[in-house]
This record gives sequence, C-alpha cells and structure tokens, in this order.
Amino acid sequence: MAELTYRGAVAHGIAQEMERDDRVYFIGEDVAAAGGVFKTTGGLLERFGPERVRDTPISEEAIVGLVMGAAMTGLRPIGELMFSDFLATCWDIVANQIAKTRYMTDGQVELPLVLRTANGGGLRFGAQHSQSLENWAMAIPGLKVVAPSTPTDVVGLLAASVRDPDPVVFFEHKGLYAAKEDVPEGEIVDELGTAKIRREGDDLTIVALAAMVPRALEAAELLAAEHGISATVIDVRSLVPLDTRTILDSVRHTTRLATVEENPRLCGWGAEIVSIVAEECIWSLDGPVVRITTPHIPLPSASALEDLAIPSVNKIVESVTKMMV
Amino acid sequence: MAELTYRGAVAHGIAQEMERDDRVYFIGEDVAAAGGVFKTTGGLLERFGPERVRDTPISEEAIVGLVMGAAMTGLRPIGELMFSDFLATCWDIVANQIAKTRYMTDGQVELPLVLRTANGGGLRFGAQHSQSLENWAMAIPGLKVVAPSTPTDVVGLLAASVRDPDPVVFFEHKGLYAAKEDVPEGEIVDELGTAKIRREGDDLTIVALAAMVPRALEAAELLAAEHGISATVIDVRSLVPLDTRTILDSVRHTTRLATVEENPRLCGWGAEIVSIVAEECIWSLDGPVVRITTPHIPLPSASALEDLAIPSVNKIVESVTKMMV
Amino acid sequence: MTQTRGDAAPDIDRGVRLAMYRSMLELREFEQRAYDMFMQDLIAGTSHLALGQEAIAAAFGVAMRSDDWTFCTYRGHAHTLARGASMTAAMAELMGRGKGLTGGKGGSMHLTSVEHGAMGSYAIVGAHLPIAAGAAWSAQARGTEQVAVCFFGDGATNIGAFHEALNLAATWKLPVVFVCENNLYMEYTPISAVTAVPRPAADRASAYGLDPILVDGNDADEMYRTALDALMRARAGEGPSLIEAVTYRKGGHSRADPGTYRPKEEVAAWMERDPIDRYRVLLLELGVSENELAEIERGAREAVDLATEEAKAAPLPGPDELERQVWRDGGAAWRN
Amino acid sequence: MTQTRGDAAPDIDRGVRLAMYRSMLELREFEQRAYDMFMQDLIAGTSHLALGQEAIAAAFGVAMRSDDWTFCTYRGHAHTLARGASMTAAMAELMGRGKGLTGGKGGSMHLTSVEHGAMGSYAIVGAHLPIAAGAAWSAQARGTEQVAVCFFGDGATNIGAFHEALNLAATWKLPVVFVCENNLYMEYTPISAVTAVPRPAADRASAYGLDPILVDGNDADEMYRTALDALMRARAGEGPSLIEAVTYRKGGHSRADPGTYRPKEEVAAWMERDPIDRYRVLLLELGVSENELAEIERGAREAVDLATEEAKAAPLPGPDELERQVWRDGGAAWRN
Ligand SMILES: Cc1ncc(C[n+]2csc(CCOP(=O)(O)OP(=O)(O)O)c2C)c(N)n1
Ligand SMILES: Cc1ncc(C[n+]2csc(CCOP(=O)(O)OP(=O)(O)O)c2C)c(N)n1
Ligand SMILES: [Mg+2]
Ligand SMILES: [Mg+2]
Repeated sequence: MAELTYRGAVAHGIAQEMERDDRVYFIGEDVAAAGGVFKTTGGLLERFGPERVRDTPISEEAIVGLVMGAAMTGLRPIGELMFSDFLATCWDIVANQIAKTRYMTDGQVELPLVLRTANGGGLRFGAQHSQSLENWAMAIPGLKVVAPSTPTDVVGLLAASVRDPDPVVFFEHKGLYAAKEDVPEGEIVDELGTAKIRREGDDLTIVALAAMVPRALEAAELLAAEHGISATVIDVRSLVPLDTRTILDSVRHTTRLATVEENPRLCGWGAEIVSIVAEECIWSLDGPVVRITTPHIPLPSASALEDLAIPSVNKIVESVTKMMV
Repeated sequence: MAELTYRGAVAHGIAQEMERDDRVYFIGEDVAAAGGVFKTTGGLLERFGPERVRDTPISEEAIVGLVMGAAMTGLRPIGELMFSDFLATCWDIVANQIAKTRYMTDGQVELPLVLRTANGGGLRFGAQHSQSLENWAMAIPGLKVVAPSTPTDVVGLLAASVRDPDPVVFFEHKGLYAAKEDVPEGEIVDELGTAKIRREGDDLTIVALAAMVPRALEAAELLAAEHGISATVIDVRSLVPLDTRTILDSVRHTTRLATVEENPRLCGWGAEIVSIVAEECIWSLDGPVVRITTPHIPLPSASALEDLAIPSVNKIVESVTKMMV
Repeated sequence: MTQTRGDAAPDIDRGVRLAMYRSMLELREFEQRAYDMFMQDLIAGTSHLALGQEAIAAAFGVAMRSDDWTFCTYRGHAHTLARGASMTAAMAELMGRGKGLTGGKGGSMHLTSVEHGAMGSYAIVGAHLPIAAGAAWSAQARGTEQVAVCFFGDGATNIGAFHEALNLAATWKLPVVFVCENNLYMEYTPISAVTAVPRPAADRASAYGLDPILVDGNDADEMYRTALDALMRARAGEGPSLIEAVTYRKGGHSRADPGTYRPKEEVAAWMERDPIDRYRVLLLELGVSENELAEIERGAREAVDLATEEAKAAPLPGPDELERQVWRDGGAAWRN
Repeated sequence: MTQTRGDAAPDIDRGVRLAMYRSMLELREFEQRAYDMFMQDLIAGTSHLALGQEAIAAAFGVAMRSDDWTFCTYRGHAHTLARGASMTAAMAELMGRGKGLTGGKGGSMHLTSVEHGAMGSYAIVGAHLPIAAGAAWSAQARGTEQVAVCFFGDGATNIGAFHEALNLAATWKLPVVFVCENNLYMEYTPISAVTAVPRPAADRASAYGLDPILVDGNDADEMYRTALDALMRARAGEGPSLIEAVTYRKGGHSRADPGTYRPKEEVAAWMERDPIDRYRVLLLELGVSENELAEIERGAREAVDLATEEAKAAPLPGPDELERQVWRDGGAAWRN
C-alpha cells in the first residue's frame, strides 16, 4: 500500500498500461516535456520516450482524429484534452466519427482508444474551463463514459478503459487531483459498468459521481447524525455502461432517491436515472425524488458565486431533508 | 389562407422578418444562389440581395462565429447549418461561446441570433446526416431551443426566434419539409415557451416533438379506436423555455405519461420531463411512465433498419397499451 | 497543368495502364448503374457520384500497396471499389441489403471494406483528414511503411480540420497523402466564390512547409505518376504530400441535383476532357488494339451486371441487426 | 525585423508616444499588482499575464478609433485596459467582487467592457477569430467603417478556427485586423516544436491571399505604425490584415507556471528587449525629460494603487446574482 494522489494516479495508471502493452501511446498538449498543465503526466516522457509520449499543437480535432486513426490501425492510443470544455472544439470527431464508426461499418472498424480529460468546477476558472460534461458523452450512442472519484479508481478504471475494445471518454475531476488515498501495490484493473456502494443506509439512496461523491458521503454523515436519516451512497463511476442493477436494487430497498450532479440541470445523467426508476420501479418509491444539480446556468468565476452554484454538502442535506418530510 | 409546405414556410418566415427589420441577415452554405439544399431558402437572394443573403464556404465555425460577432454589434443574423449533425463541427462556438457570453459578461453582450438547421431522420441518410440533436442544445444553459411540427409554427416560431433578444437554435425536421397546411394570411408571430395541446384526452398524456407529433396523433386515434384509450397529445414546440405548466396540468388530469422522442435514448428531453413529473407531481401518477425513443444506437441507413429504429405509430401504440395494462 | 513531380518518371507499364483503364471503367459502369437504380427507386436515400473523376481513384488504386489505407468521403464509391472492395456488396449496400458492405448500416455515404484497406467513407466534410493522419501515425510508430491516402474535395480545404491535419502531419512527417479532388464546386457554389486563393489546396501547401502539387485529375497517367511519387516519399519517411487534382463531375452534386448552376460552356469543355475517353485514345495510340479494349469494356460491364443481379437477390437485413455492432461484444447494451 | 508596412510612415506625434508610454506603464503596473495579489491569495483561480508584451496592446489601444472593437484571449487584461476599461473594475473582477467588470461572473479570463469596445476575452483558443470576423461583417454591412481587432497567440495559429476565420475574412474583405502575438510558446511547448512553418502567422498569410506582416512586437513605434496602417486599410475596404508581432512573456504562462522550460539565455536576451525600458530610452533620446517620464510613471502607479484600494473595498456579489443575466430578461428561468 502506497499513498497516491488522484493526480499521481493518472501517470501511475498510464504507466501501468504502457508498460504492459507497447501499443499504448499517449499524446496531448503540453503532456510530454511539461508533464501536463495539471501535472498529471510527469515522468512518462522520460520513461517511455518521445515516440510514445508526444506533445501536439493546439489542434483538438487533430489530436482526437489522430487517436481515432491510430486506434483503427493497430495502436491503443490515449489522447488528452486538457480541459473537458475543449471537447466542444473536436465534438464532430468524438460524437459523429469515433462514436458511430463501429456501427456504421458493421463492426469492421474497431476503436480501442481512450480520451482523458480534466472535468469539473470549483477552481474559479469560469464558464469555459469548469464544466462537467460527462452528459455530453453519455448522450452519444457508441461512447463509454467513466468518471472516477478516488485515486484507486483512477488507476483501475483507466486500466479497464485502455483494455476496453471500444472508445472510452475518461473524465478526471480537477477538483479531486489533490485527493489522497492508500492504493494497493501491484497491477490494479477494475471493471467498467460497475457502480460502488460507498455507504449503506436504509432510508434513502443518494447517487453521485466524481467530486460529488465525497460531498454526498459527508452529507450522509450529517443526515445520520443530525436528522436520523440513514442514506446509501452510490458512486456511479461509469455512466456507460450503467450499473442500473445496483441503483434499482438500492432504491427498492430504501424507497427514496436523490441524485447529486455537478452538471447544469437539464438532461443530465440524474434525469436518466430518475427516468429509469420512474419507468421500472415507480411502485417502490415512497415519495418524490430529488435531483440536486448546479442551476441551469454557465458557471461563474467568483468564489462567492461558484460556491453557490455547485451542489455543496449543505445543499445536499437541505434538499434531502426537505424531500423526506 | 394559403397552402404552404413546411419547406416553403421557412423562406416565408425568413422573408417576413427580413422585410420587417433590415438588421436581419442570412448566411449559410449554398443558401443564396442555390436556395438551399433542401430548397428551403429559394428566392431570398433575389428579394433581399447579395449583401443580406450570402453563401459561405464550408466553415461551420466561421458561419456561427460570424453570426455571433454580428449579433453583438447590431445585426440580427440568421445562420444556417445545413444538417444539425454539423453542429458538432462548431459546437465550441455554439455551446461555449454563444450560450455563455451574456452571462460571462454580466449582460453586457447581447446575442439576438438564430441558428437554423435541418434535423432528424427517416430519409435514409445514415448516422451522420439524420440525428435529432435538440437535446444537445437543451443541455446547454443559455440557448433557447425550438422545434416546430407544422408550417404555421415554422413561420410563427421563426418570427419569435428572430425577435427574441437571446440566441435560439431552431430545429427544422427534414422529414416534415413536404408537409402542407393552410397558413393564415398576414404576419404570423408566435411565442416561445408555449406548448400546444394538439388533441385532448383523459387517460394519458403523450408528449411529442417535431416529426413525432403527427405520429403521436395518429397513435392517439388508434388508441381511441382500437383500445378505448383517450390520449392528450402535447406538442412541446419549445424545449427552452419549456412549458412545464401545460405538461404538468395535463399529467395531473390524465395521471399517465408517455414521451415520444426521435433522439437516442439516454439523457433526452423525455428524461427531463419525466424527471420533472417525478419530482413535482409523482402522487398524480397512476402508474409507471414510458419513454418511447430511438434505441441508444447510431442511426442505420437501410430503410429496413431505419424504420425499426425511429418510433413508429405502431411502436407508440404498443408501448402505451403495454404500459396501460 | 504542370508541377507534377512525376514528369521525369519512367514510362508506365502496359499492364498498369490496362489495369487503370479497367478500374476506371468499372467505377464508371458501377456508378452509372447506381444512378439508374436510384432513378428507378431501387435505391433510397442519397448518393454522390464521382462520374468524370474516376482517374484519380483508379490511379491511386493501382499505385497503392495492398496494405495501404484509403480514407474517402460521401463521394466514395470509386475510392472504395478501386481498392478491390466487392461490387456486389457495394451495390447491395446502396440498396440497403443485409449483405451490403456494412450490412445496410452505413449506406452510400459510408462504404467501408477494411480487408481491402478501404478504411471508411466519412460524410462530414474534413473529419477524415486528421483520422487519416492518425493511421499514418500508427504506420510511423509501428514502422510498417504503410501509407494513408486521404481523398477530399475542394470545399474541404476551407474547414478547420484540413488545417489541423495538414499542420500536424507536416510537423510529424507522417506518411499520409492528401488528395484534393478539385471539381470546381462545393455542392452548388463555385469554390472560387468562397475561397481566398485560386488554387484551394496548392496555394495553401506552403502554409505547411509543403511543395505545391497541381495536376490534371483527368489524366490517368499523370495521376499515376503523381501518386507513385507521393507514396514513395511517404514510405521513405519524407512526410506528407498535398496534391490538388483538378477534375469535374459529369453530373450534379448528389442524386437530387441536376447541376444547372454550371455554365453550359464549362460543362461542354469538361465533357471533352473525360478521363476515360482520353485514356482510350491514348491506349490506342500506344498500340493497344480495339479488340483488347472492347474486351476490357465488356468485362467491366459484365462485372457490374453480375454485381447488380447478386445485389438484387440479397436479403434485407433482419430486425435483430438493428442493435448489433455498437460495441465489440456485438451488441448495443448500455446497462446491465 | 522587417516587412512592416509602416516603415515609410511619417513620424509619430509626441502626444501619441507619451500616451503609449503611459498605457504600457499602466498595463505593467496593473499586472504586476495582480501578480502580487495572486501570490497573497487575494485573487483566486488563475491568470495569464501579458507582462513584457505590453507594446502591442498599448499601440493598438492608442491607434484604434473609440468605436472600434477589441477581441482578445484569456491573456486579455492588457488589451481590455488599453481600450480604457476601468482599472478598478478590472481589479475587482480578478478579486471576484460584485463591482467587477463582469460582476464576478467572468473572472480574469473573460474581462469585457463593451462601452469601451472591449468585446470580450475568449478563453478557448481560436474561437474569437471568427467572432471578430463577425463584428467586422456587421461593420461592413452597416457601412460604419468600424474595425474589429483580434489578438491571439502563436499557438492559436494551429487550430481550425484560425483557418476558417482567415479564409472567410479574406474572401469577404472584412474590416478585421488579426494580430498574432508570437511569444514563442504555447503554454510550455515551444511553438516551433508543433508548427510546420517557422513563422506561424506570417508564413500562412499567403494561404489567404494576404501579405506577410512580421513586426517587432516589443517596439511600440513599429507596432503603432503597423496598427495604423492595418486599421486604415480595413476602414478603406481593403480587407483584413494578419500581423505577426514577435514578443516574449516576462513570466510563465499562467499563475502556476514558473516558466522554467525556457532556456536561461533566451530569457535573458529577451529581458534586454523589454518594450517599456526600450521606449523610455527612446523617449529620452527624443527629448522628453526625465521629469516628465517620472511624472507619467508616478501617475500610472498611483492609478493602479487607487484601483487596488477601490477594488479591495468593493463588496462580494450577492447570492441573487447567481441566476441573473442568462437571458435578456435578467434572469435564468428555463421553464414556466
Ligand atoms: C462539415 C460539413 N458541412 C457541410 C456538409 C454538406 N456538404 C456535403 S458535400 C458538400 C460539398 C463538398 O464540396 P467538396 O469538398 O468540393 O467535395 P465534392 O462534393 O465536390 O466532391 C457539402 C457542403 C458536410 N457534409 N459537412
Ligand atoms: C482549444 C483550446 N485548447 C487548449 C487550451 C489550453 N490553453 C490555454 S492557453 C494555451 C496556449 C496558447 O498559446 P498561444 O496561442 O501561443 O497564446 P499565449 O498563451 O502564448 O498568449 C493553451 C494550450 C485552450 N484554452 N483552448
Ligand atoms: Mg468539389
Ligand atoms: Mg504563445
């Protein structure tokens, strides 16, 4: 067991896979010589050399297109998009090409690739560098979507993503980069499509993702201590494939559901989960559900405003207690 | 009253607004000299001249960026994206710039612009020319989102969009271009954010959009005739602003809800509406809801497959009768 | 037209020339047949024919190594077939049949035959340039000396992906050949009306440190020499080429388009420069007999006849095909 | 460096020169203060300073007409202030105060002051080039002779939006001036490592039918002449210009970056070419007195002192600001 930050887990995870499989290559802006603007990829250039770890120009379409073309011809490339917001600058290649090509070619073209990107708010970077965009990817058939909340999960889910034969968009939360954890020695390989129950309770199921997981857990402690409400907290981890079984089982047990999303309100993964529940186990519900989200606004930059926008521990506690009346 | 096609209503609507307001300009690929690849904009060049109606290169980022820059400096421009799928090639300018700029500048920059685009499937154009992408826009705070289902609504909602001080993405359904209707004489101006009840019923609320509206209406007739189920059909028309009042009132009355979406399954506007119902009037529901959608797949090209993918009248009838058991 | 690097190249083999002729004829016959079938409503949707532009696809088809890769557009029947993809499967695909190249999923705009190195037809302008560069990166990384060839239109030179792909390919010296088929029109709009330079590709080469290469796309021999040279340079590690091949469509942009926006005299002048007619004259001059040519022509026609019959007999895709091949596991499940 | 169109221009007015000097000093003082405050944690988030690059913003600020428009990047403090935006409001914005230029909503990367023609700072590389072209289109359409000036970095020349904006602006002859501030680095990576040509902007001008313009971005006079000339051409309907102004950052890319990837000798050589130091020497040579310069310097410092004090005293934005100004009606409602 060694302590590792979420940040450090990224390089650790990439290195584990590059070591294992020489078809794994890694490209992006400022990722090689500089080790990444979030210092997530330091040391990889030195370890694997300039052929396999390479700096690109500011050309997101070229980065993602390169990764796609390489994946269909024998590499297992990883591409970095420095901020998830920049997915918009190459969205055609991601959503229209990468996602659809296996289907359009009836399986002739296979795309074992990973797009890693720094997602999420809380760092006062403003509306164009703080978005939580996992929903964009979730809404596109043909993309797998992963968003870990712990260092161990970064390593394990990144390994699973690299080994997956289909394209994966891997959302790292920049607000979690400093988070630390003891991580098991040796190879770590996790499984996509598996949610994790982080806390067991009987009165309520809270479903959260990425940076919202620690907040949901903290809220659950407060709910127990101050309101006598016992909550299960589920870390979704993977939006596609989605572990609906774990979620539905939990809702059937607790009979109440809250989702905690960092993304803006409309059409988020929370709405999808609520809808699945409303279609498949509405009779298990003992009351209305609640989606706790950022309001449907661009994210503001000022600390005083950003802190109000993104769901906080207090906001979760308040919303849940209000719903549970 | 004159008969007008949905296709003809586009040029009619643009002309009405260009005639009224000389700040309205219109640009896009092949829109001027050629009158549009769907023949929706014929005659505008001749009528308003090459300064106001202009062909662009294949440069979607430039088209949308131009429209944005012009809108903030005194024009009220309309830009065409030939197929909605191409939104992906300029998504940064749409989602990160246009949508966020008013907020980021605290209201200093105003963007009275309209992006028109041909949306939807059914024409055997395959996965990259058939998508229903209204959800992409709905998920972005700062965009208004409109999708008419009739020629009259094309004219009236287009007028409302052009006159709106905020950016509007206007989704025309290419499967409806041939649809005809008697359209009132004189100026037609509608209102964004208003759904229309197209059929009144007591047992069930069906919420539909664009090309799914006529199918939902046909299904409602069959449900009445063959299954004794009386359905209300709501044409949403405008996803942002969303007329939740009309939808919630109807669900409170009928106690059952089905949504009919052409877009792929995950995180659609149907999920949003279902979630709002689950949060705000779950006690009014007398049973599970059903979302009828295209499966979560890219759209296939072959007629035999595409017809299976997009919700059909039969599929709606089947899903509703199954849910109403 | 000038500036081809191949000017000083040795003469072209008779066999190669006949192969190009046969290939051009097949592409022509296939697409003419497809057009007829569209008109008879045996084919749905849309289609973008390369009638008149066959020399480019055929020359590359003959010049490329079998493990090289082709990336093309919605106007990609010719490029795909020129690599050896099955005409029957291609025709079946246009007809939406289950035995089509992509099982009816892709359709006319997405013909693909990976086993022949036809790595896909991309229907959104510009997207496949960076993707082709990616294949070239993989060849470079793995040291295989494979080359990616990427075909696109004049209109594509004005989209951002063109710029990003060219810059990156040139910087990394990737083994990719970018072939701009300048048919003077982007859909219905003359390329000159929307482009800041007269030669949309050749006048931009220097922005990527590349030499301008402007060739007559209706001259099969010139195309072949240019192709060979660019492929050789790519294989030798000398980096990408950007070729502008000037050509012309015989018909409209797509099925629905009669092409009436093109001046009559322009059309007439170009019809005189049909690549197949010209090549036939050349081959006769070079001593190929009328009989031999007629034989090749008959062969091409019969091949298309056969493909058409077989495609017509192919079954429609079954309903369970709908949710297959989203993922490697063969299915479309996004949940447990 | 050469090739400026302004070489033969008449001499520059004393008043203009002093205005540029004052402007450069204000930009310098403001950003140095901002840096200190970041270091004291009085400012959160990130920031990208233009220390060392002030001559470009200052020269354009002085040369532009008051109704011209500026479009800049995340590195946009200088360009915004050079148009006359309030230093107090800019500092308040960096501090996340309610009285900030954008009420705390935009922050350091999105400074905007529409009343001064500062039409926004755009934090995604390349996006604002087509947007600036759009403002120019509006000026052309309305016949106002306004000009849009768009500042961006060397790194931005490799993104697709650059290409699309340049081609369209040139084709439509739009009154827009594109100013590439080539500070030799895109974040931490030398621009030469990722670009196919040595001069990322100047070597691309011909791809849009434009003349190459390469100038010393640390020479305020040369910048001023170049600016005047490009603005005049744009106003006269002669279309866009693409200017490459070579310069250098004094510090790192952003708050977090010590800039250690830059060779020591390179840094030292450039520090010798500080635009303000050089201009001070020039002004003395031209007969401006030491006293007068000291007075200007004191004025700039005091203005920044005052702005800092006022900003510190400004209140935080109230909670009801959160859901304001998504729409023209002032609110954020997306439903009834
Ligand atoms: C990004 C994008 N914009 C627009 C279109 C619609 N479109 C399809 S083909 C075409 C014209 C392409 O012209 P060119 O590149 O010259 O190729 P050609 O069709 O002449 O072979 C256009 C505008 C598209 N497919 N993709
Ligand atoms: C599309 C996009 N990609 C990446 C970034 C991250 N990023 C911010 S600044 C920067 C470097 C820009 O370099 P340059 O254009 O030379 O401008 P400079 O910062 O040197 O002024 C990068 C890569 C971004 N903001 N937008
Ligand atoms: Mg063309
Ligand atoms: Mg730079």
